[in-house]
Amino acid sequence: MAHYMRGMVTAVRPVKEYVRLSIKAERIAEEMQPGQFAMISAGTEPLLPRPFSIAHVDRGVLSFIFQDVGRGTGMLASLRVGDSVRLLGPLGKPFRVDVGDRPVMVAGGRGIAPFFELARRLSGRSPLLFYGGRTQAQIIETGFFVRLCSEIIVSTEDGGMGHKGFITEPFAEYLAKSTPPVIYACGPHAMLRRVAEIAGSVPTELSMEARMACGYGICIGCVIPTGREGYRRVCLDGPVFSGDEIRWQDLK
Amino acid sequence: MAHYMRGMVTAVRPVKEYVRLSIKAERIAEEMQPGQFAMISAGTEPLLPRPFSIAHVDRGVLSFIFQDVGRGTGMLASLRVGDSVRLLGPLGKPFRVDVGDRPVMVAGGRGIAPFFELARRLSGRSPLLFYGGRTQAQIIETGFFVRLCSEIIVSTEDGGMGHKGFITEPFAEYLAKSTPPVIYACGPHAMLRRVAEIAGSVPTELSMEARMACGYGICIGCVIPTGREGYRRVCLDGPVFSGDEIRWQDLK
Amino acid sequence: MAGLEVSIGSLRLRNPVLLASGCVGYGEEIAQFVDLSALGGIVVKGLYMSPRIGNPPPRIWETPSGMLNSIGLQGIGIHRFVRERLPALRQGGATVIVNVCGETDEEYEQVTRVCDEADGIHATELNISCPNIQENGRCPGMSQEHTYSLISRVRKASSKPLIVKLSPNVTDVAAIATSAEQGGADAVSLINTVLGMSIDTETGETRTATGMGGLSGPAIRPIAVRMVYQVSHAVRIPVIGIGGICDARDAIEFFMAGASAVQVGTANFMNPVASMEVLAGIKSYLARKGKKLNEIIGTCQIGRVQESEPG
Amino acid sequence: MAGLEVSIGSLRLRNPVLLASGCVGYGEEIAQFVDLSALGGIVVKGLYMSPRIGNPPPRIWETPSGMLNSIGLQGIGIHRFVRERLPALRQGGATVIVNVCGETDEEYEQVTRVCDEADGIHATELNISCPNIQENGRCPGMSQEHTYSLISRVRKASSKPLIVKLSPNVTDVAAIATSAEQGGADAVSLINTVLGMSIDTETGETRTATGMGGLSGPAIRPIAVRMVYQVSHAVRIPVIGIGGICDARDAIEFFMAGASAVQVGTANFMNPVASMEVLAGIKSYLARKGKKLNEIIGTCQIGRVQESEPG
Ligand SMILES: Cc1cc2nc3c(=O)[nH]c(=O)nc-3n(C[C@H](O)[C@H](O)[C@H](O)COP(=O)(O)OP(=O)(O)OC[C@H]3O[C@@H](n4cnc5c(N)ncnc54)[C@H](O)[C@@H]3O)c2cc1C
Ligand SMILES: Cc1cc2nc3c(=O)[nH]c(=O)nc-3n(C[C@H](O)[C@H](O)[C@H](O)COP(=O)(O)OP(=O)(O)OC[C@H]3O[C@@H](n4cnc5c(N)ncnc54)[C@H](O)[C@@H]3O)c2cc1C
Ligand SMILES: Cc1cc2nc3c(=O)[nH]c(=O)nc-3n(C[C@H](O)[C@H](O)[C@H](O)COP(=O)(O)O)c2cc1C
Ligand SMILES: Cc1cc2nc3c(=O)[nH]c(=O)nc-3n(C[C@H](O)[C@H](O)[C@H](O)COP(=O)(O)O)c2cc1C
Ligand code: FES
Ligand code: FES
Repeated sequence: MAHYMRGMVTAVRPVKEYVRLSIKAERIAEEMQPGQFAMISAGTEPLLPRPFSIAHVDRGVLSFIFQDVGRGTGMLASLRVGDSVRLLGPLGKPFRVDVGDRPVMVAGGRGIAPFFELARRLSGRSPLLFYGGRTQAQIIETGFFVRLCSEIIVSTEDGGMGHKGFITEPFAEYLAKSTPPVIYACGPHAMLRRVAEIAGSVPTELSMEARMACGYGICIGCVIPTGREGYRRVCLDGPVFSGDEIRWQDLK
Repeated sequence: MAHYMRGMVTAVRPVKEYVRLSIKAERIAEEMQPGQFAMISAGTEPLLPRPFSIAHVDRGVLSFIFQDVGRGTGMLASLRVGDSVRLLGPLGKPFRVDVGDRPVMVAGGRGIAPFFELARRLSGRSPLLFYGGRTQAQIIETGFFVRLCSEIIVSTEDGGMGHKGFITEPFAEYLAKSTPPVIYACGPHAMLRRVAEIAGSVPTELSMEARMACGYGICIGCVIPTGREGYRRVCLDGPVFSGDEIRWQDLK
Repeated sequence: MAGLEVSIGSLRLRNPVLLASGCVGYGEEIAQFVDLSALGGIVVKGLYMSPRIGNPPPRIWETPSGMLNSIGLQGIGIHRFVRERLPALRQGGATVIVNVCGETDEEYEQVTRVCDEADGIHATELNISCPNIQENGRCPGMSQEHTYSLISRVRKASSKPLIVKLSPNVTDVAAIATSAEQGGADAVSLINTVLGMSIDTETGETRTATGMGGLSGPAIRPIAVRMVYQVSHAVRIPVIGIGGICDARDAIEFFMAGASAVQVGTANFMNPVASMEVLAGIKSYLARKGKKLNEIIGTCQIGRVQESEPG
Repeated sequence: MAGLEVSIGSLRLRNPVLLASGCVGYGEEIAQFVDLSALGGIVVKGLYMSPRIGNPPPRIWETPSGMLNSIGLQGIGIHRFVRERLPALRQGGATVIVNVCGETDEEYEQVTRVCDEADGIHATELNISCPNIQENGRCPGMSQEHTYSLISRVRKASSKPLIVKLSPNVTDVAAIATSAEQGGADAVSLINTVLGMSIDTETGETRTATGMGGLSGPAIRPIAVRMVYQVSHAVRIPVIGIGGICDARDAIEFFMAGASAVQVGTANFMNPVASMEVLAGIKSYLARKGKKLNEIIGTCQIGRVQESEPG
């Protein structure tokens, strides 16, 4: 059940290329499950709230990790401690967590966000994390994951940190030898598509993005093409989809 | 000559019912004359800048005294030190200052703003200040004026401070006995109209208000009805008008 | 609540605040936040006879104080709606209005007939104004003749109250409203979205996949208020105001312009409880002013026309 | 600057950025901030034969991302303009376009004749679209027939380039544009303001004294881009895009939609150097993309129509 409420900003700080924003919002924090997101508005401009994965939950405080790419994120980046924002959440279908051992998480850039809480829930199952970025500035400290994951593989396109190249390369190598119970992925659509291809018959749980207006299912604006049911809403039917549901060729 | 520039907020603080906002903007500060105003924008929302009398000028810093009455003033009230705003100024026709002794200033509420600098320029001439508000919360400390003015007469409608009633009452009493070289006034239109009536043949310099879009003469949106030339622009042909120019009966 | 009821033909709405079509789906999701039985009604997303897949994404783009959408009337079709979604709405005590679509006049009539027969549908709102469905954004609501003939035809197919939803993309909205009235409409609602377009200057692609989209939200409110004013001076049937309503003050603007009721659309995306806030705000406004709703309808005063330029 | 010139009939504009009528008076005040000779041109405030007092205040009201105005074409008349204001504009090296108004077709013709004879006026822009001047906001630009007959008549009165400024308050702007083209226009410019209204809910008074006003600013940009797209697909003459342009990206949207030039209006109120910023931004955009202006005009791509709903 989603809550529409005010939350108070408790911290805003730059984390490499991103901003980490923490907001006190107890009711949402209590009910949130990994993979879910919240819609955040900081004022009347921009008009529409913006969707962000809930990265961390700690004593009633939600943390988000986001990239400042435009008006809405710019507005959020300029918030200060004590400011009040409007939140709607938790929203969307979470990741399945009733899975076997050594599940794999693949994160691209800001796609790392939902894996903080997911890793915590999966920690008994020795998850692996594949984490890629364009440059090292896109790779957040992985200290948090070290105690929760059995392996962490990092890559950057320019080789500034970890493997040089796309994260899907070491991921493909790993998959050639192992069969995880499930593959979670969050990142750019091109990466997700590649993950789905590489996964073959291994179940995938892919966190998709789309421009959203409402975030809770009423505008049908955020659809992606799926095989079974045509256009489906990322906000309500997702954001987590199985890779084989998606008609990748029709996805922009 | 008006400048369009950025200025940095150096102070924001409540002053009774008002907010005092100080902005570093040297070029405007250097050229400003009493009675002039500036257009201020704090962001993209609201769309249009808002006009405010320049109250104080001190070492390159402009100070404004304003009432938070809506979106634009609300936005300005929430500024913080270090924020950057856009300014256009100094704008408009200033008060005449080449006048004889014991000129009179009549201020209503936030209409006190332009009289700080004016009093400074007139200080050799022993000006008088009539200053009225609805309640004492609308009467800013008059310490500043004490050293510059020969007399200060305060009134509040509820009698909480000074004379009980409208400021035009003690002003009318004074005028029955004395003939100042000029009467300056700034405040609500009803007050200005009454001042003009009481003034009779004494010259008046009335600072008028109108909703503005541009503030520098290009939209013809801010007009008031005048006798001689029909509709005239408050921003460029004013804000200071002589009382006998205005067609009060057509003024809303 | 005394003094808030509004009549649309034979239908008596509890109060003048409705949810606008396309902005609340079939009501399920918003029912988490809003007690539908406390509102004047819900107008569900536009329905054809058959299911429709809608337009490809991207479907939405935010514009200054507004948004463009090209949802394209994705929907489950009137029959599935009646079977699968109407029961929950009935159970929730909602006053249900179906937004009726058609590719042809016949289809409008067919959908209306189904509504007429279904218990729990209280009225229909004929969407003669959706800019997404026909070439170059054209729709029946762009012509007086087509509006009149379509409404006359549909009118015969239904004994339930018939609302006609007008397009703003016309030269003379009051004339179209008059045609709708003459055709037998019990009320008109306006405005639907304004046709718009936006382009990504990096790629040259339009921001919605179909090129044009419908503009909604606060940006269009002044247009909507103007049209409600014009229409309410041209027709005798009730006018329902729509367009950028976010709070009670916005709604009251529409009442003063001549609307008897309002619909809240895009605001639901920004604030799921917007409609409840609008309703509560109307009540406190009326209490503060000591007035009944019908005492403020159409009361706006034009400033001082006597002095103005010709026209 | 190579690659930025634009031809409007026989007139060659230095570059595609003009100042919009009514948003810069007669150019004097903005010349403090902007070098008029560096812009494509200035369209001065609409002029009739005689001076006009304009509408009573209040004349303006801010709306979400826009503003309403009911200035009512206050102006000094074409003769005084030529005598008193044109000399300074000529001296400043500005390309001057006069926005021509008329209460009757004859007056439009008369004003145009005066412009035709005055040195230093480079072109006229026929304001067939001002919503303030005729009953209920109607204007010649609301009818194809009237547009055609008026333009044909005025065309004969002038050998200078003739731009026709279109109203957005119509069902089919492309049809009106076609009539203007057939009547002999060298270019069309669009959009003029969208008719709107706003009401003070405390007093019941309309926010502008005349009731309705013209809506301008970013709020209407998506409407303007859409209309430019429609018109540029319907006519062969150049299209000048207007509506909510605040920065270079906004201008480029219009070029991609099919405009050959743009006018900056309301943005001058927010930022006196907006037009210069637009021009500088266009130059750097073109440099970054390695393109000439005419290589981006009309290049917008509709997403993926093949999959879309009918229409
Ligand atoms: C379920 C979900 C979870 C998300 N989680 C995160 C997160 O944890 N961290 C993070 O940094 N971002 C996340 N995003 C993306 C984030 O919502 C967008 O970056 C943000 O909405 C952009 O807003 P803006 O106003 O700053 O950008 P705008 O000014 O609106 O646009 C800037 C650019 O971003 C693109 N854009 C706009 N909205 C979206 C969108 N919803 N998705 C993708 N691109 C968009 C635009 O096309 C444009 O090119 C998530 C998106 C979704 C749908
Ligand atoms: C030359 C000039 C100098 C001014 N100096 C000062 C000053 O020193 N201190 C101060 O507090 N105010 C001053 N004002 C008034 C100030 O500009 C308005 O209060 C402000 O623009 C309101 O903006 P807003 O967005 O907060 O209000 P809005 O949300 O726009 O409106 C709130 C209310 O204020 C009214 N209003 C809006 N604009 C104006 C306006 N320009 N004039 C009068 N009423 C308006 C509206 O009708 C509405 O009722 C001055 C105005 C002018 C023209
Ligand atoms: C995403 C979206 C979908 C819409 N779908 C419909 C629809 O199916 N039928 C209809 O008549 N109007 C539809 N509309 C128009 C709205 O009902 C309303 O008339 C318009 O958006 C203006 O109101 P608003 O500004 O409050 O949203 C839709 C609007 C939006 C934003
Ligand atoms: C205050 C004001 C006055 C205007 N006066 C005129 C006019 O005299 N003639 C005309 O053709 N258009 C006039 N317009 C319309 C503008 O030229 C322009 O077409 C419209 O405002 C849309 O552009 P914008 O959003 O950039 O302002 C006026 C607009 C405003 C805001
Ligand atoms: S964002 Fe509105 S349905 Fe998903
Ligand atoms: S505010 Fe534009 S002319 Fe005065």
